[in-house]
Amino acid sequence: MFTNTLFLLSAALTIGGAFAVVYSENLMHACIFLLASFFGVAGLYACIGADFLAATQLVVYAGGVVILMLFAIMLTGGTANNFNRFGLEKIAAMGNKKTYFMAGITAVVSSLVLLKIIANVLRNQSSAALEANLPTVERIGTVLATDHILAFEISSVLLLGALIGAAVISRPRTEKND
Amino acid sequence: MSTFNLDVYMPVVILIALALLVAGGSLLLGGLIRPHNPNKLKETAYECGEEPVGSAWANFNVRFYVIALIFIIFDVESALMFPVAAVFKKFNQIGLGGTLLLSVFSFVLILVSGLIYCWKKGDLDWVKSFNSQPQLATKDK
Amino acid sequence: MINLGTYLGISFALFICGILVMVARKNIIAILLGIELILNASALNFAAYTKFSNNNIDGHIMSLFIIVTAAAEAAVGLGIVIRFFQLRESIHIDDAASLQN
Amino acid sequence: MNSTVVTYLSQSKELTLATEWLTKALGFNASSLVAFIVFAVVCLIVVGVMSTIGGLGTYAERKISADLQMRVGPNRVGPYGILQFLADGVKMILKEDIIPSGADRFTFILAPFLCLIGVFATLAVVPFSSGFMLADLNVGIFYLLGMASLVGVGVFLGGYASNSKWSMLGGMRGASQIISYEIPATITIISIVLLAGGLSMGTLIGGQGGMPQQWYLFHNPFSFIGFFIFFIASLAETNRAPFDLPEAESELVSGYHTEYSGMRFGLFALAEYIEVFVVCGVATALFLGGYKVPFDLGTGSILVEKLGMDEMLAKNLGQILEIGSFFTKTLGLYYVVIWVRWTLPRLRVDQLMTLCWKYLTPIAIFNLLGCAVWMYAFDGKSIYSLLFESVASVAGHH
Repeated sequence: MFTNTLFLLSAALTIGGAFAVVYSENLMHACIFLLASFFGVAGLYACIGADFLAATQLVVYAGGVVILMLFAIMLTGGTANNFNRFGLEKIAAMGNKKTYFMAGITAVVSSLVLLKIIANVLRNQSSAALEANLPTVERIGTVLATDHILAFEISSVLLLGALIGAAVISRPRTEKND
Repeated sequence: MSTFNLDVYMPVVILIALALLVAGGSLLLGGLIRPHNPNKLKETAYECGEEPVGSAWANFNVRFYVIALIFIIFDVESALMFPVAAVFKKFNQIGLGGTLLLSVFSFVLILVSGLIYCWKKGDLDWVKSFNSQPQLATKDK
Repeated sequence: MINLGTYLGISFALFICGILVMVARKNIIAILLGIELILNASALNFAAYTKFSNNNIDGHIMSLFIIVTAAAEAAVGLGIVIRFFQLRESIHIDDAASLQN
Repeated sequence: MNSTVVTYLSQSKELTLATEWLTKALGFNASSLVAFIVFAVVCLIVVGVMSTIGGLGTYAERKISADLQMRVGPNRVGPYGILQFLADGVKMILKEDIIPSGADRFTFILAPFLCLIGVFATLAVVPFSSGFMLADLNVGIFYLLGMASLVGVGVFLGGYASNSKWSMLGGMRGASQIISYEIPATITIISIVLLAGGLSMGTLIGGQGGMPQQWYLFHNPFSFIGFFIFFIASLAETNRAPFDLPEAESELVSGYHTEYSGMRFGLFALAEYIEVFVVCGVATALFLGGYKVPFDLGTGSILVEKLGMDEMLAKNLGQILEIGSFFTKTLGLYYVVIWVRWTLPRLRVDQLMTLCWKYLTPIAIFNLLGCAVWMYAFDGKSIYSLLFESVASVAGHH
């Protein structure tokens, strides 16, 4: 009963947020709707007992990626002679009829492909009762520390590369006379 | 291993609903009884009595982004570290603590090298010119 | 109500929204928002298959690494956007057509 | 099964009877419904108590600051002015609500809601006592971090939406400060998770005891330093002095809530004061033994054995003792937070970032590695038990 309510709320938040991202004309608002969508996905994770993933979704997306995006929007907002590129006035580059037409075609084509796959999956869906939820943190930790230890270590190299790369790219150029 | 019921998430949903209720309720209640007579001057942004010039939504310094960048990398690192840290005690008890300690060490040290790189390159300095000219104030004497 | 079909349907909707945002928008940051949606859809699929097919924890690990990769991707992507903006004073995707500056 | 307030109450006969009666009356299994009702009532109580504590926090802040500055402080409303916060609340509700014409209305309205949701949702895992805990989630402390990061988004959006230069600067500074100081706090929490071997609040507190030498604060030298790092970082995360740069009156007027008036400002303030309490509670749970009471008085087993008391009554008494223990420690920390505000001058913004990234984060990482090595080298024993053992073995030899 409660699980269904939680699932419905999360699903509504997820899909509603995603649609709002599509239709929002304001980049800042799109970012806020994206936050709502991430929240809903966290709820969906919680519904299938993936509690650690739900918390990770909150920590990494709601706390990290969204803030990063908000900062990036503020940093690319406007130039000295062109204020208000985002915000109350419509942002300059949010797309036009032609791009929406193209997007619609792409969406229809990819959804046809995907629906075919999903239909195949659903035809063979087992209707067995769901197993009870087990705590995931310990299992994830055990697997991360044994079977997937290489992936664990390599992810730190990936993060190191991302940190150094992004820091080098976005670092303001120092003046030559400094 | 013990299973858990999804009912444990009830308080979370109830508390979020209560937060919306408290905030919305107090605003609605206030809306019924508080005065509402706005004028043009009241609705301008506060700039110490001056008329605001331009919009506040201008460009910001890149250093904010670099800070957020280092933050998100360490945030993700912590997300990966939490489950490993949670099983460390168990692994230690069955005698596998050494290998886990080694992997945790290498994981953290690889990331720390990134922090050291940013430190050396001056990304962690808020004001870069501060260090280059510290004697300005004392030169006058 | 909670079964593989609804989860696949939700992640399908998320994916299509991401595709729409990615193709329709001309703003680089908005395109990155779309990519985040698509990555979320894929991570959700992995977690759903874990629950509904074999309860093997590997699916969660996969989702975890998708989240990690998405965060790193967002960091680097937004860094490139900021650099691009410093050079061109624009975040319009059509201004990024040529590789040389 | 995770221990929640419902599992605690279901030990008593009344709740079981009520559940059975409801199941018969309604024709379906009512245990979930009963759990929902209990949770709703307890959530209402917790939110009510927390709002009162938040309100009393403003009063305590003014009274203590007045004491520190040899003033009288609020003394008109009620005895010793203790009803001042009610007067303030009424005033906030009655104030005119102004939304600047240049503001982004949607975001402007949403920002205080986000702050309040983030803070209220963290209350779900605050461990008031072993029984009176709303939900002992398996990912307790990690969930708390995730929810608390919503406050940063709220602060940023509040600053952005006002379209005022002061607010924008305050919001940018506030968000970057909150996210920066999250890192040393998180890494310190990881080092405590290493010691405890779990993420849920029950596990984190279960590894400690009632006596100070059993606390994680005195477990080893690294966790001792970790406590201070965590405390400093949480001060900064809640925008308290000496880290209240986002709302530095002397430079930024009032920071991100410059344009907020009336109840909208009140919501920001309420969220901030409750967050201070939550952060103090988490520091208590992680380092100061949480709700633990010395000599296992919390379980009530001693009372049953020695005095022959009724089991449920003894348990309830133990719960009350535990709640008292938790609130004593937390409010003590709360007092220190206010004390620090009137003792230390505000930092400069570059000093703030230097403190976070060049001092606290490296020390926190060092602490994490140190804790891991300690766990490996001494089998997770605390420094006290090691000393005790060595003294005992020396005494045994002679």
